[in-house]
Amino acid sequence: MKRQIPILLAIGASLYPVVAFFVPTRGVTRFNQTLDEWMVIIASFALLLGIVSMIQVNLAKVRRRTSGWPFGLIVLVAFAIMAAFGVFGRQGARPDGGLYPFTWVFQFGFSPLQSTMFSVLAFYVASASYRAFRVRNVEATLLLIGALIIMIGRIPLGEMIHPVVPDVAEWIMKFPNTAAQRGVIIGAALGAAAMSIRVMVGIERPYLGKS
Amino acid sequence: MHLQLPGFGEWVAAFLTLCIFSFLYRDNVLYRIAESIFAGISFGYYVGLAKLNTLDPNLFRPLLGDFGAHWSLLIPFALGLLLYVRYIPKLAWISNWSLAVYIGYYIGVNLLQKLHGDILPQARGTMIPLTGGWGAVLGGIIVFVGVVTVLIYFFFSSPHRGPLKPAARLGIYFLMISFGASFGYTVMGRVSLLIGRLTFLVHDWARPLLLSLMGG
Amino acid sequence: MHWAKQLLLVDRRIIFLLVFLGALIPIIRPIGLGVQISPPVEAVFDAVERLRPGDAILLSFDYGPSDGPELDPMANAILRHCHKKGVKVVGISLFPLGGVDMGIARLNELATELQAQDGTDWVNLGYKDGGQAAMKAMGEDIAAVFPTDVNGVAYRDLPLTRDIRAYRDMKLAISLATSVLGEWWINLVNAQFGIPVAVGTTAVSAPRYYAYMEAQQAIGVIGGMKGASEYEELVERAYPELKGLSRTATMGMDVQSIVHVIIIFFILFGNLMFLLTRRVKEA
Amino acid sequence: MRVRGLPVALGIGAAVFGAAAPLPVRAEAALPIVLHVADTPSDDGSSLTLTWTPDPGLLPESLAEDAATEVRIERRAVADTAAFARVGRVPFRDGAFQDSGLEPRTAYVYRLALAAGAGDTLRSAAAAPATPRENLFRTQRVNALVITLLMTALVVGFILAAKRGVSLYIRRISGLDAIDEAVGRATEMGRKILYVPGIISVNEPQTLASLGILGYVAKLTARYGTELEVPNIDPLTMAAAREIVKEAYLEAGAPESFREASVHYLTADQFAYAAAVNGIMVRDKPAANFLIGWFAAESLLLSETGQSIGAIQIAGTAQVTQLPFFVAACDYTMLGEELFAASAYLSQDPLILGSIKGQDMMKAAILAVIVLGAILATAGVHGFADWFAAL
Repeated sequence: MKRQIPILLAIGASLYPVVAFFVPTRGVTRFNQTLDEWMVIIASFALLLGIVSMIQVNLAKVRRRTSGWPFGLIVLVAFAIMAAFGVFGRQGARPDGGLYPFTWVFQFGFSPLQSTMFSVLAFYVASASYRAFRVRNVEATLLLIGALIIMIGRIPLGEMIHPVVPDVAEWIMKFPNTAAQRGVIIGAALGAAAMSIRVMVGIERPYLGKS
Repeated sequence: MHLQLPGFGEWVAAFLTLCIFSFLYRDNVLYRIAESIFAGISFGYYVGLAKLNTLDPNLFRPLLGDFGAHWSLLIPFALGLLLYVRYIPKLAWISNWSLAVYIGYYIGVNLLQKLHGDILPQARGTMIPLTGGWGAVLGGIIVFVGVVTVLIYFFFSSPHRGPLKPAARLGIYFLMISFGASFGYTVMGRVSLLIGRLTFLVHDWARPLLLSLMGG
Repeated sequence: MHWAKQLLLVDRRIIFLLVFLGALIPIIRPIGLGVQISPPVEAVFDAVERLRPGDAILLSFDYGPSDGPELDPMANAILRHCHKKGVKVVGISLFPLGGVDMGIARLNELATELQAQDGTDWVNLGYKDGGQAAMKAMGEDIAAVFPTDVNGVAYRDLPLTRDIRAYRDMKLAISLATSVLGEWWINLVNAQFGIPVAVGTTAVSAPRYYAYMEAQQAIGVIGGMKGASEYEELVERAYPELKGLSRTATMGMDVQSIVHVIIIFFILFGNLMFLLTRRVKEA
Repeated sequence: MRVRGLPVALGIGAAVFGAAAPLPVRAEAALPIVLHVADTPSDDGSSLTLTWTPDPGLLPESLAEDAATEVRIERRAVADTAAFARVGRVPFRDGAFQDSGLEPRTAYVYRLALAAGAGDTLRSAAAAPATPRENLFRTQRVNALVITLLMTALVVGFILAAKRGVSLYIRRISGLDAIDEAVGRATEMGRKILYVPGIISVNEPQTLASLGILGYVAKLTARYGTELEVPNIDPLTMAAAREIVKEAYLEAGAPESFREASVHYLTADQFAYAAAVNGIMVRDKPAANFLIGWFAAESLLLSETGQSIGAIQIAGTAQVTQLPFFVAACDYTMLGEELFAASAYLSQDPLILGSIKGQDMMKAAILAVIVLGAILATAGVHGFADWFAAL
């Protein structure tokens, strides 16, 4: 019983959107709309699922004083403060012009941290360009030539060299790049569809977890 | 324009920005502190976000405001809560029920999104009439040949021998050109982020600080 | 060729310094290089330009702070363009990590810059979980997905959205997207509900959208900071009275050009050394 | 403007029907537009579609040229005798309007109204009453139904065949030859092999595929006695990797040379993990690096350091944004689907094998359809390609 019910639920929940895709009758579309609205709520709970395991991992680290436990403590404290600002406060700008704490911490805490973390990659791309990207075979050579044309074509310098340079870059994007991207999209779509079908017919059961 | 000292917010943002940049020199405790604050805030942000933007307006307020009309919202509410029962060993099997509904729904939606929204239009977009100006014809041939050879490259049911060998070879060349384009664009993207951060450090923090110090 | 080997193994941090200086100088002393317009961006501009006063568009803030430098200028340029056209903007976000805050910031900036009115010129319905579920539900009834706007005002009480029930009541959907969300607007919303879709995306994801655009699944694509600077240029050419408003993307492109030249030099120089040392080994 | 859900057939029908009806005498007050109303196909019975011939000649001269001239749509339910209500406003040139929110099985009457300046309004003759009907199938989505059924049949069919032991051929991925060569070279040089299984846990298919390939590499290192190290960022992946490597040493007949510490945990943070792995590379100078699985931006750091210490590097991922960097910095890169095909080739797992075969057959079908479509399109036949339109 513990296995059959989830399998039936999964097959039912996956088949229904497919049926609603093809059958436009009033009854089917109305429940389809309700199911979509319910899923918005269930997805909200699912979004927070990872937090429980995060708290477990960090609490264990702090309790057992494993190496680097102070950082685990910082994660928990920062989490608690931000969650409290969210659950008990509001978001956006206060009527008197300041920001509610939830939005303030996001704008002056989270935003600079995330942006800077990703901007560091510009340095790594530069150093890798110098030390790692080599024309070691035909494939890498084609790749680097394509990259150089695009990089030159996409900045004003390209046009200064010759007005046709930006057009060559655009041509590469419009034809060869489109062809390859299309092949990858079709391949990836088939892979994802195959995975969906395996779950829909009950061959694969990712929802059963370790039990 | 009256430049006063950078506000408290700018100071916090600048400090955290420099902590992350310090990783470029080498991994250090300041970076790890900033990294932990980042992890903590992002988890806390999800909690506030879900509550303020979805759970309140779509679930709690309708249920508390007009229960009669919205009692059916108890079903998604129950399914959502059941997800958390997996952390109680004895009852973990019940949480698989709501996980099955959640995963099943998105599997069904994803199947048609890929077949109907990706494969059909992309296949149709490749059935290009090789007519019209030589530019369009050349472009059409390149797209057609490119898609066909890339699909052949990712074909695993027969060895790349006979006519398939040059076709697969041509397919990999198309892939490499598009990877080159992605490489170029990625470099552009990463550099834009760096520009964003340095512009903030210079214009929103360093300049007001220096000018107001010099201004006395 | 010993010195060539040595040069190749220079410490990574020296390269970091070069990039840092290359970026810093044009930020302090902008150069002001020209902007060249590309067809995909012009296609989006024309789509908005064809709209008539009173038409409504859906603008989805599907990106976070780490995509700000590329997508914020896009949002500003599109919002200014819509405001000048008298086009109503319905703002939403389906991206969890900061989408709603990016929306709040951009719309507030429009309000201060051009005195656009919250509730009549634009409305911000905030963030909603569910991704594809929310996208599908908005096909029939937006109010069911967004019962209130980001400030808690009921959907029914917003003057702007009174006669907007679903996608068919809007002329265009523009998604400013960083992740796969942009593709969902195409292979789910456009494919199943027919509303024309344009995507403003980060440079990293731009190449993928050419395949969708060429198959007429998207009407146009604005790619990265370069695309943003092009849209800024198009809006300023069409509406000269907007001159003087911040054009962060166009200013950013100066720096982009310098750092690109540095990286192009690194690739060429690194490979030159590589070819020289390899020939020496073979000789 | 293509009206949502208006199939080509209806459009043709309206044109033919319009010509047959007798044109009314050109009355000054009445708008001489002939309006046709029919049930909107493939809907839940709450919508009717209005069509008219957008011939400017039918309009008063003053408005004929102006392309933006708009007509108002007026509706009245046949049952209630109240006046016509205004339900929409559309450019005349569109030639169509889709009214929705109607009650099924209720007859409605429509007419067009045009503000002709100086306050007076011209109205067309009311069209024949029409009733919206609930349809059982979205006819324009038959193409999606065909592709869904075909794909399901192929995938399920091949999986069941594989489970029944039918041998399914998959070509040996050239990436595996590159792995053999890399392990061989590392053994000659007597130096270590480093295997990084990606930075995400085991619920990601690419991590599972990587662990399959790790088993293959571990069997080789067990047989040749080469040292293997597997640094991890995720505890679950580490536990699975340790099991796989232990079993590989067992199968290769060298259980005693398996060292528990060779598969170890470093840290959970993305960039700190990359920095730590770089430290191992610079210190121990492994002869071969394997970077196979789900990677994000740290792929750059790993492949760069690996290249700078002269290691032979094999990479493999389905993360399209990271592939350009792996191709430029590594000696061999398995692209996207090749990663799954390689693990299917090695494991011969019926589930993965059957799926890949099913996908392959669909790829062959799509290839054939594209070639046929292009030929027909060039020959001027567009019906075939239009059948694939996503409506």
